[in-house]
Amino acid sequence: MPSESERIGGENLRIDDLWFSYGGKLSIYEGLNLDVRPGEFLGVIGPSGCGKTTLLNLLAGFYEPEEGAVTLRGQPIKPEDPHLGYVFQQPTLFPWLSAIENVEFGLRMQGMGEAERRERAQHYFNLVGLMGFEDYLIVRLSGGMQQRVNLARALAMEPTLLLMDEPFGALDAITRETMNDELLRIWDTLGQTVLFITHDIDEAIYLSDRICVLSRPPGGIFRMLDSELPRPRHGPTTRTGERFWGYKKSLINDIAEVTAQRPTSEEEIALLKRRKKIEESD
Amino acid sequence: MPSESERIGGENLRIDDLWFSYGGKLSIYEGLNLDVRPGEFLGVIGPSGCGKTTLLNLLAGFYEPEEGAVTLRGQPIKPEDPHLGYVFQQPTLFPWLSAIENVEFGLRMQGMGEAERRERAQHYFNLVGLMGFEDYLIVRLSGGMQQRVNLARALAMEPTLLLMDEPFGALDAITRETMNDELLRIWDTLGQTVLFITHDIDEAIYLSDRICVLSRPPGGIFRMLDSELPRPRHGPTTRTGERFWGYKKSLINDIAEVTAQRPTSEEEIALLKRRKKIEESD
Amino acid sequence: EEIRIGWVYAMANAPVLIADKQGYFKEQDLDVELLSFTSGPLVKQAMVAGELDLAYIGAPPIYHWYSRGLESKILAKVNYGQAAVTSRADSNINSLADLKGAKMAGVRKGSGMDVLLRGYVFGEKAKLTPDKDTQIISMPSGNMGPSLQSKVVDAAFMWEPFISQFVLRGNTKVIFDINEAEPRYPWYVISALPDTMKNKPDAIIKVLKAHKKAVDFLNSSDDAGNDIIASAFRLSEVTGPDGTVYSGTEVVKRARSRLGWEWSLNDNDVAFIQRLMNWSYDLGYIKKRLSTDDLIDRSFAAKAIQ
Amino acid sequence: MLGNPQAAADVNKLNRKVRRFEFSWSWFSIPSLLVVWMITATQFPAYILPQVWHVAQEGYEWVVSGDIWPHLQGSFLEIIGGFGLAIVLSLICGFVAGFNKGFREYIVPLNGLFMAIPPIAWAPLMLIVFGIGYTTIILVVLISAVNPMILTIMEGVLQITSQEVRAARVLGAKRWQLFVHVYLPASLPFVTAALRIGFSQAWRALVAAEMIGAAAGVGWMVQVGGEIGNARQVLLGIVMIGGFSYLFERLLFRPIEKKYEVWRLA
Amino acid sequence: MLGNPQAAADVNKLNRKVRRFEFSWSWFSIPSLLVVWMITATQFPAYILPQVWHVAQEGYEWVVSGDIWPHLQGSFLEIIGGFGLAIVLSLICGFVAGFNKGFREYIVPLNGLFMAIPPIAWAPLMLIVFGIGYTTIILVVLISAVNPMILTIMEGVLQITSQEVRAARVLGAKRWQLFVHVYLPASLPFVTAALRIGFSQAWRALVAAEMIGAAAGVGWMVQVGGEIGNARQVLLGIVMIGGFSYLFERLLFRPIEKKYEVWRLA
Ligand SMILES: Nc1ncnc2c1ncn2[C@@H]1O[C@H](COP(=O)(O)OP(=O)(O)OP(=O)(O)O)[C@@H](O)[C@H]1O
Ligand SMILES: Nc1ncnc2c1ncn2[C@@H]1O[C@H](COP(=O)(O)OP(=O)(O)OP(=O)(O)O)[C@@H](O)[C@H]1O
Ligand SMILES: [Mg+2]
Ligand SMILES: [Mg+2]
Repeated sequence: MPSESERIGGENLRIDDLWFSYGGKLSIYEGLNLDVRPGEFLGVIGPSGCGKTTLLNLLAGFYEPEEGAVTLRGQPIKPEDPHLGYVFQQPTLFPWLSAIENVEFGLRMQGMGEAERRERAQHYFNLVGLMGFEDYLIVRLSGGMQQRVNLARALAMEPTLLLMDEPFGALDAITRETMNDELLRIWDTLGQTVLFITHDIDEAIYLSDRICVLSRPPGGIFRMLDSELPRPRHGPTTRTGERFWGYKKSLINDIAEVTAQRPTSEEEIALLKRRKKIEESD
Repeated sequence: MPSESERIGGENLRIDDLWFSYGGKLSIYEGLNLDVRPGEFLGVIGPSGCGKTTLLNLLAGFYEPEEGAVTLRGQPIKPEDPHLGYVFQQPTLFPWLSAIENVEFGLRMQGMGEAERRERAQHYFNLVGLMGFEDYLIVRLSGGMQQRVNLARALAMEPTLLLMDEPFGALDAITRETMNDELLRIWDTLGQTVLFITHDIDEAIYLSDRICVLSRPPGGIFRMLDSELPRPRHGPTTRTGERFWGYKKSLINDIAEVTAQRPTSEEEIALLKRRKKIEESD
Repeated sequence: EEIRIGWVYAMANAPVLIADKQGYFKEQDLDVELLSFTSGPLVKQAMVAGELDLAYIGAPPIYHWYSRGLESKILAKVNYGQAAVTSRADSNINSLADLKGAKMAGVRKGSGMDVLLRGYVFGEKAKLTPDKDTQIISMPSGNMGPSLQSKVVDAAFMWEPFISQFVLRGNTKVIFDINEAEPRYPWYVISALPDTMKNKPDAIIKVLKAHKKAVDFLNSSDDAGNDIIASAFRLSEVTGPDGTVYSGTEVVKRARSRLGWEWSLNDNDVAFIQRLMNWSYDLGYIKKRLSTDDLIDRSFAAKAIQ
Repeated sequence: MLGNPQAAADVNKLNRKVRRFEFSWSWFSIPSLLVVWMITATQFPAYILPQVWHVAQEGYEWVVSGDIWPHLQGSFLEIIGGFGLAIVLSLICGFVAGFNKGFREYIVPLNGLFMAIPPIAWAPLMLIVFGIGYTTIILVVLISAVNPMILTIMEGVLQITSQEVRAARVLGAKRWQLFVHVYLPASLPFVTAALRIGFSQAWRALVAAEMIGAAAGVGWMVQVGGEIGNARQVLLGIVMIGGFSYLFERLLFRPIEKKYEVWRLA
Repeated sequence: MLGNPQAAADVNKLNRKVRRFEFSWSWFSIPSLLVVWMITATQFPAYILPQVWHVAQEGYEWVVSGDIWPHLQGSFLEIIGGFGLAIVLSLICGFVAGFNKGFREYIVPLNGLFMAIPPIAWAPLMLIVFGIGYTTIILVVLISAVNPMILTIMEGVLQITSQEVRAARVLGAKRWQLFVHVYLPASLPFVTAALRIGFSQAWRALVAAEMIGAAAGVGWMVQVGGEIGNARQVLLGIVMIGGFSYLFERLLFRPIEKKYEVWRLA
């Protein structure tokens, strides 16, 4: 159960002049800068394949930047950091554990006692609306249910930096809204720093303090939108306000613009040159 | 390339008094009836875990109904049926094949010649916006890109019955809209019968002739909504019309209602009785 | 005194068992550890490893290894006889000459019995060229009887007590008993490493004394020690063609018609060993000629009877 | 969705209970083998392939005379020692080879070579270095069993997706915990296959190894029985090996298999 | 995103080409073994462990005299026959066991038992039923190799997710196509492991089998060498077995491995 009495607070996350490519082949970032404030809720949107998941993997320390640095409280990040939580885009549940055991996993790794961790896990399990499915095998859960277990597993750790990669993509509209509000409630209580990838522009606006629009690789940040929607937010009111519509329109335009991006002819020439070089060195 | 000159037409799909449960444990359908007209575009929505994927698996012949029948043109369906296409909820690409080879897979199984199938595969590959990624390994594609390969693989078969399980869930808004329009264009040309599961109510309304709202198991169909939106549909116009809004509101209400469903106390009693029975027979 | 003796697990080596079971080693104040092996080469390997002081072993492995550098010596004789060529009772192979064109079961190429078969039986007696006039197929001795019966082979080079077992079953006959042609030819001998001879000469003499006593015991009558042998080698009953059941002890008794025990190496024995070495050389199993003068040391045996 | 949180869990458990008494085709494995044996035996003389009851009788005699115990005990200790070491070593090498490309590349060719070398070739060296006895035998057993085990475990580890590992790492699993809570359960099917293969190889090697001066043991019984043509003794030995296999299958391999059968075949 | 559709493809291909010349730790496997051998050999008398060059010299003599060819040829044909049959049989049984629970339950205990039975126990029966020669030898080889192969392939098949199979079925793959285009590629890593294990077991069984009635062969060389205390000949045989292993590793196992290495380790 979250220690609701105290705000555990969020982390300061910095990305400085980050360069990254997959095996030198496909350059994803060429000099990305980003400063996430402690306790900030940052939405990230961008076209499919633009490098959102890659960014989170860099932030979690799964990939090493080729140049530049990613730091949490001034330190490089390691995946094992107890302050880190990550909801993966693809469900990565452990099939040999039951649904609730999956949620308990991280707590068990911390050495938390059985009764305590069961209680905490159950809390988050119920929160994602899965009460009654505790003992289900993972393969017997529907896609959306798996995604919710995935979510509960990360939340149960009560991390101060929460990376979320399309966590609600497979949920129906109502469950999704409920999850949104639950997430905001938890965030309000604990005050973590959240990076939230989504394809749902409404969702991004509804949740975030700032929204980062990524362009096609290796473009980096296309636009950073500061939201001035008041908090606490409330479904019907927030979503229908004038400002909300303004943001939405502007973001739809942004996305349309970055989706339409194609490599310029100069870029194509550079690519051909590079190709030639490899051929010659062969 | 689709043989755009002729409409291949759709199939008549019937579900009669369908009963299904997972190992007698969790009853999903108790007497479902559904008649899908040839060439109809049927949207399916419902809360997470309500049995949408189960329904498609029954339609594809992966599961046997416990009672009742699922028939295509009056015949039971087999997964191998060449008229059947299925876009799975979880990406099920073959990691040992390149992206384009995955799209070619079905055509290869049909014994289509190499040049012809490459041409056809390339057509659908481009359609989903992946040009340039033909030779990529599956693991090197982003989540959304995998989903698009998945889609192209099913479309390339040009099936007359197309089952789609949240095919656009991992796509950004713009790509998703493009895909929607492409899908409608193909459907318009070939005239298949389409069953389309989605969590996006807008999408369901935009695409479908009828929208089926499923309730929590074992409820079956909660409501069947006949859409009278004119065709051909066109993004900005269709989505802003008065009728569209009416449908949307009504569906949101439906979803909210079914999501709120809980087993009645009678149902709980029945469950306890059943449990008792198993205990006694033990 | 502690001494470790390795022996090839064969009926012909019975004296070592008798000496142990009858307490002759103990009488000599020897603390003997007996280790049995299924083949001579294994005994030799154990000797190389310094795990054995003495060995009851056939002569060929001794000089095979001698030629490669392991200089153990032959001290005394253990037995004579045991090997014979057999064929199916109903076959028309009745003499060595009939082996021409036949298929014959033999033992592992290069083993001691193989030297005897190729060198003596084929080379000297039958005057046939093995692998040309006769096809020799090597197999574990346990497979020979079955192969003979199922006509996989026409003849077999076997030894006791298997010969007696199969003869008693009524479907096998002996066509050439080496002990008849070459009476009392030596087979198993006692061998020691130079180290043992230098460091434990007294123990060796005591072992030889016990050995002599065991041989004498076995020779005291036709039945002496037969049941000890039968049970030590777990010889099972044999059923004859007429349904008679022969006990293991009976089998041993029959076997002793082609096999006997002796402890001293006489000049005939030395000459036979020399012939064995020559055959081995001719067969290419050793690369240089050896002389029994280097290999045989009868001085310990002489001291044992003083 | 089930309203009662306990309901689904209970039904689940009950279901599992019922399954325990489920019919299994494995019940027929051994009986059918015995039937085949009995039928085949009618076609051959008893000194080549004795009947089941002859072997049973032979076994009875060995038991009554008490001769069997030193053999059983000897082999049992040797198998426990050799196979036990092989388990530890193959887990270490298999997992390291799974993680480390360099080590994998280095070890695979050696692995294939060592697997192919018959125990007879090791014997002299072992004998010299370790003398006659327990150590030499368990080493020969170890060498035979460990190589196929390493290979199988390695493939099992390689099959684990990096996503599962990432998920565990981000949940705070340290190296050792990763091993125990992710790599081990995920590769359990292959570890079990490795155990099965290794156990059998261990027995086979034992038959050869007990030739080196042991003069006792089930393997010795088989080898000597074969050498002197005592078919009953050979088959008694084989039956005993079969008994051991059955015991381990029931007490070790099957229980492990049960652990993953549910989630894997679901 | 790359605008030029060819570009990504080409870069990809180039990348693969470059990789072919990549450094590999497997280069050190054999040399390091030779070094260990040479060092060890200095500690032992030559009639137990001769030096590398002595064995090389022995090999040279065998080659010059031409004596080696019948042995090589004999063993090669036997391995090809026995191992070839084992491949076919283990693919069939392994896959059927993977698909069919009943068959799996039935076969696994038998499998473990047959793996544990040493070839010497088969020999007399085989000899009587199939006589002396090629058939008996390849059967003994087959029995030894096939069992661990079945088990490994079976586990590989079980590890294939039903989702992949469903996807292929719905794309119209018939039974046979499913096998060729899904089951086989998906289980390739385990098929390769099975091939490696089976090949080595085949050699080991061959050394034993060539004692039953063969008058030639590498296994025969090893056994006879042991019999007459010719350690050089024994080691020459082992080296030849190693050579065959290396050949198969390079020409068969490695190339198959390359096929799945890319996608699996990605
Ligand atoms: N293989 C299975 N064995 C047992 N129960 C299952 C299995 N697959 C699904 N279920 C159960 O059946 C119910 C319906 O699952 P299904 O996958 O059809 O849901 P869905 O409507 O597709 O949900 P989602 O939108 O989350 O994908 C769920 O309660 C789930 O737990
Ligand atoms: N392991 C990898 N190796 C090589 N290239 C990769 C790898 N993973 C991703 N890529 C490439 O990097 C680019 C960005 O991928 P990423 O997964 O970060 O996209 P994304 O923004 O998360 O997209 P989506 O919204 O579809 O999930 C894509 O072009 C993809 O092909
Ligand atoms: Mg992504
Ligand atoms: Mg679903």
